[in-house]
Amino acid sequence: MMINKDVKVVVQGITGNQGRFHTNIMRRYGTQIVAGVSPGKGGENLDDVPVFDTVEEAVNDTNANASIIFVPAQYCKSSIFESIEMNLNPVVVITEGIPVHDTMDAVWYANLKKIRIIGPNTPGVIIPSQKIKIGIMPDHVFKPGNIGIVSRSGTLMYEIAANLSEKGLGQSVCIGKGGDPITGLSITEILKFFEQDNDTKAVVMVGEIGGNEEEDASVLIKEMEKPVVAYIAGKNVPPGRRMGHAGAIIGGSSGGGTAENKIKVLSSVGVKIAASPKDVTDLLEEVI
Amino acid sequence: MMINKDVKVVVQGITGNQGRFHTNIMRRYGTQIVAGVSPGKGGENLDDVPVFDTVEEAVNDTNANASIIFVPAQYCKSSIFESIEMNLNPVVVITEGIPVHDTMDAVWYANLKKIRIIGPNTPGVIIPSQKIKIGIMPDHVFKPGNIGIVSRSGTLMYEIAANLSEKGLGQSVCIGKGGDPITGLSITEILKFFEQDNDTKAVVMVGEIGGNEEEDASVLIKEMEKPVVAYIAGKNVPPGRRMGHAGAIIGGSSGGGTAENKIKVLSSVGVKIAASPKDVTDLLEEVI
Amino acid sequence: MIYSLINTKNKKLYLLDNICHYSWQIMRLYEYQAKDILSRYGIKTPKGVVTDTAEKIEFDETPSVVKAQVLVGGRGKAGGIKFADNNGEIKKTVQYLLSTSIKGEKVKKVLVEERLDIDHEFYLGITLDRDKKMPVALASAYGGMDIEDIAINSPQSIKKKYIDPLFGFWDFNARKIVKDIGIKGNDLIGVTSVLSALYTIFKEYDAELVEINPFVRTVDGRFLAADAKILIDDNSLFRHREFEEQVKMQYSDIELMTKMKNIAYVGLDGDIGIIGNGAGLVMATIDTVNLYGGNPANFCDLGGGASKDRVIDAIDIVFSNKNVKGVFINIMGGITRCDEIAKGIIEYKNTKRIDIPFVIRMVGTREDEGRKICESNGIPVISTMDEAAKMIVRLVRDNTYN
Amino acid sequence: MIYSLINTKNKKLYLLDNICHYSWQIMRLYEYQAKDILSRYGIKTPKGVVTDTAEKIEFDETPSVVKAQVLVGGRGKAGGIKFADNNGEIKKTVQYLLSTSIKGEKVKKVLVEERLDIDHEFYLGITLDRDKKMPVALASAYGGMDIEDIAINSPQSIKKKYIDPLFGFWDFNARKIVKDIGIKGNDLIGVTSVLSALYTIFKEYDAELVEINPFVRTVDGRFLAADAKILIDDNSLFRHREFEEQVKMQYSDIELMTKMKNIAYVGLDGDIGIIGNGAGLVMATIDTVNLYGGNPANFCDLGGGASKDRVIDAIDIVFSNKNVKGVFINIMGGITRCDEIAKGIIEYKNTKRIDIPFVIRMVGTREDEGRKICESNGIPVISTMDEAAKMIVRLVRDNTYN
Repeated sequence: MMINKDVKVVVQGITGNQGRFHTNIMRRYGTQIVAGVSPGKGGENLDDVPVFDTVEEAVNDTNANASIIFVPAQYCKSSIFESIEMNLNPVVVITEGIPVHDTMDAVWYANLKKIRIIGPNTPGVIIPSQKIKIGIMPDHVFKPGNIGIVSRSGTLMYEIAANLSEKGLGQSVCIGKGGDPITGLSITEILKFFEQDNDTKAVVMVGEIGGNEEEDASVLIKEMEKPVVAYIAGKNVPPGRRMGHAGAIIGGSSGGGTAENKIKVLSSVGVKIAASPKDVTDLLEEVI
Repeated sequence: MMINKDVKVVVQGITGNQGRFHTNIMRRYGTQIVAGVSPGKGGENLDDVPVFDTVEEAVNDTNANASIIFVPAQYCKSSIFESIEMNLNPVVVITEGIPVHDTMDAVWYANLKKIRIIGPNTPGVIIPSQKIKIGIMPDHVFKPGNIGIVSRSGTLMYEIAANLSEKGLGQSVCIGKGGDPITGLSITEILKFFEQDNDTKAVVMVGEIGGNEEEDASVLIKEMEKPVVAYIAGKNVPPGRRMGHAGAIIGGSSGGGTAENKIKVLSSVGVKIAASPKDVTDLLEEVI
Repeated sequence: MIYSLINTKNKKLYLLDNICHYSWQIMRLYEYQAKDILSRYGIKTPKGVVTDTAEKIEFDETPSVVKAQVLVGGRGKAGGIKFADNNGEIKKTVQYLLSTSIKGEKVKKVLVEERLDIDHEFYLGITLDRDKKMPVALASAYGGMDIEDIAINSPQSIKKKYIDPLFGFWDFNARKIVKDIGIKGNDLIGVTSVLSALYTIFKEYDAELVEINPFVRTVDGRFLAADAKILIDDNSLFRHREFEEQVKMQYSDIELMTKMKNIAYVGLDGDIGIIGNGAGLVMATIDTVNLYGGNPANFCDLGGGASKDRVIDAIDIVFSNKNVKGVFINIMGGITRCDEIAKGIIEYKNTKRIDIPFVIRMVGTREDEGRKICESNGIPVISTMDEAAKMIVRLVRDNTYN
Repeated sequence: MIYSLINTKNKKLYLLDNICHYSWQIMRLYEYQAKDILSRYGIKTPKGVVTDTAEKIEFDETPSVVKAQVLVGGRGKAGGIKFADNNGEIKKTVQYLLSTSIKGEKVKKVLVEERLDIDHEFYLGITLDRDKKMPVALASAYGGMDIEDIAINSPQSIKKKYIDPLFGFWDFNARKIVKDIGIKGNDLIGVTSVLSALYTIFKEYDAELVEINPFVRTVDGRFLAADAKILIDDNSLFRHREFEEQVKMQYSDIELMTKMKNIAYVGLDGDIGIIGNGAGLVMATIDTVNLYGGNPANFCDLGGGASKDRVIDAIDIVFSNKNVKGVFINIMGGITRCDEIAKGIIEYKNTKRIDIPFVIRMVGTREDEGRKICESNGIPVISTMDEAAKMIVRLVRDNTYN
């Protein structure tokens, strides 16, 4: 399983606005938030969650086994390393704007220690049937079911989940891969998980222009038994522009990284391509 | 085995005086020296040994699987890392005067990659029965037999080996631990090897003042089946002085690190203590 | 362009070079700045002076080369590099270049350097392979021309060494690829240390690219960085305060304004303003509007957790494009709260006159509160993206043909 | 002394402090130098000036403390730290200290600092645990006194955090032990960054020890390094050229001479000069001479691969001690070649008059050549250490009672 139902989460950066706000929403949804970490604020209680100065203390006191990070970008590398050192797994990094060198170092250290990083710049992960979310997604648009979603974009994941839920297509697990150019878990790794997950019958991949992860994933998809439906954002964006997400740089002359190329490669391995987010629902109904 | 009889050695720093001199002596003794490395000198031949610019090339061309390093202290850290990266094992570091931070980093990297470093500041290792030496010891004082020697001092190892050989007590494997304050293999690790080595019946430990390795080794010795005889140099050195070897700092008031303390601790676990290098032979004859 | 090297086999080209000047994420240093950094790390560069005026320039290393300091690519072909044989010519050339623009970029500084007697031109660089998530060192014996041209013309000539970021890049790693481009003997040691130094710069400056092209061997056997390029990750600028002012200079006013306000804005050719939260959602909104026959006028991403002030700024920016005939605001609340967005829209509406169609769709965190605020102020809220897209397309078309 | 902290349970004390002044391996910085480094890494130190003359000193932060800059330990108890309440007193105190010696060390510089209004004294340090082969961060709420006294009086107060050198020392690692000594809230963040900075210094300066003691909290809540100590690994000085001159000043003439020549020499109380190759062998030689009733006059290690010139220098140094009544040269050739040693002995013999007994024992690399050189010059070579030790003891005794 990507996340055990006994997951006990520590919130790094709990005393910030976003950290505190989403801690309460996650708890209300059902997630066990057992501790917060905020250097210098140790010993306090924030909305009944004990706050510690270090992750080590939080883990010793509460047996936390996963982490979600809201720490400002400048300090984030250190926070990720701190979680990895304490073997928290997964480490969900919400923060955006982390220097790419910092992310790179953290991802390699996580691989060395066999820890999964989700993000950075991710909405996180949600398992509707278990009422667990480690993330910032609006949970009411997600319903229990057997569709897995992996998305490079947060809001687009919500959009598509909302459409699915409305048509009675609930979700097993939804994972935001993170919008940064370098992230922890790749689309391929997440698809591998879905292929093995007993609760998942079909997968939605939400891609976008830039990078090669969708193309790379086609190698795995070719071997997968479960059907994959994809939506790729950015068909109507002119080449040579970069759209907000650092990940969304699109290619020029040779076609790599463009929506067109991604759609071509994915189609060639049997992926159904949705013309719009709404289309995803119809295509899914065809394949399951 | 500490070293396989098919060991193929690359000499890092082969074009220096010492590197070249000892390459020839090692070959004459019987060691397979298959390559030398000296940046900028690649493509040359030195006394029929091919010289390469990098260890990688040397390994690809010659299947070398161990390394001996004569590189000047300033460049040594890089040379050790180069050998480790190519999985050469063991890496015997002859060079003295390496900054202790460099050695520390190299030792930790070696541990991570499960590579054995012998030294730095070691005479190396010799297996008289196989006519293999990876080191700089005068080989004619060593004879085949079943006594293992581990020594913190190079010349004192030769001294004791010469005494043993003269009395017909040949050696299985002799290993210079290295005189620096931080080294790769510890006395305990080397004793562990001797305890398991079928060719070794008894062990001589040559210690000296400073550090706690001899004391630490007593924990293992207590459990060992093979007899251990020790000589500890520095009984007549006044406290608070440091004698050449960086490792040989001796303790003051509380007795740790002194010859007296080492002898006390070792005696308490059944080690026979020699009064002088010559005494070692007599004590060995008693225990085997 | 450098990214093209990473996967030449698949011909995956990212035209980074074309976009870095106005990109949101990468800051490019001027040649003279890059060379200054290089020489502080022990890499030899030609003797030279940088100036922003022709008045007082005294430079004795003639013959010289006079180079416009601009950030656009293809400077040489565009006339930004000139030769001069004496001090008079230098003055005249500097004056001329300072009065011109290269590909639309005003020349503010000029670098005057000794002209090198070149024996051979190499390429050396370190960049980030985002797909492999690791740095890669690149070297080629075919420097001088654009590296993307090398990648196309003689891809085999480009030697690569991937770098484990935890292990680092050691002299022996560098030596391997320096040797692979034909540098031998004593030169091997010197050039290896140049490539090693590039990696140190790459790490210490949070670079996306550190490149020497051409890296030249002169007729008398010296090795120098004849041109240099450094691209720095904008997100790391808190560690590199010395570039704070400069990064501002590299953006247009509108770009700077949006950047400062954490809004991502890119102008497009159409007439429907698009505002959303999250790059993916905004792109999907553009795609959907297109699907129903509309033409988006821009890409405008509020980012995560936008405040009402950021919403007001975004609407302002979108309206600054006079082609805009309607606006579609599409919000999927997660870290973004719908009530904040609604407050921004209402405040904008209450302070500025909006005489063109406005379609709002919002779902997610505090959706009910947001919807209430909009509706109580007479702005209807649509539930689905498709419905909303269709509506804005219809409204703008109706408006246009009215 | 710091090493005592690492294993207080076993009471393993290394009196590093006592020996570092004349050690072969570790260079100690003066307090003012250490503080200069600290402040360059963002650690606050008291306002102060360093001077080597009382003439022109102007220092306005009165009351002041005036501290002799010496490298011996126990400076405070030995009268090296004085107080002064006004400029006149400062001048007088500086003048006085510059005219004195502390524990035999001439005072060459004096540091004048603002006197701090101290609320509490802590201890912070990073050192090397040679047994565990890793750095260790140390902190205690009982600073000010000698750290070895803390280790004896309240060992539990010393908090330790071992550091994996590949992983490094992160703020969260530092935070843990800073918290353990009772620092909380906002102070926690500031003091954590001080301890992190100490590790950065420790790595960048190849230190064996970086220590702030006392690290004080003033009555008005500031944290400052009131005293500081940095010990640097001599072997790393090629990376720290700025200390090259200074390291020379820290040695006596004979120490410096031997050091420059790669000879390790320590004077002892006896009358038999001992020269050998390898610290272990020389110590064993001393032990063996003792065993047979002799009294060694020194420890003298030629190191590995000695040339004939080094041998000549070593004999010279040993003879510079007028108590020496005989010399025992014990060589086990490995990297050292017996022929080189023999050449040195012969050259010394041929140029200087040797009127006291001389016993040579040599075995190993080029033993036959060495033996031949000696014997052909009338110097017998003994085969075993024991035999040679007995002989030198007998010869010196005979000589003494003749």
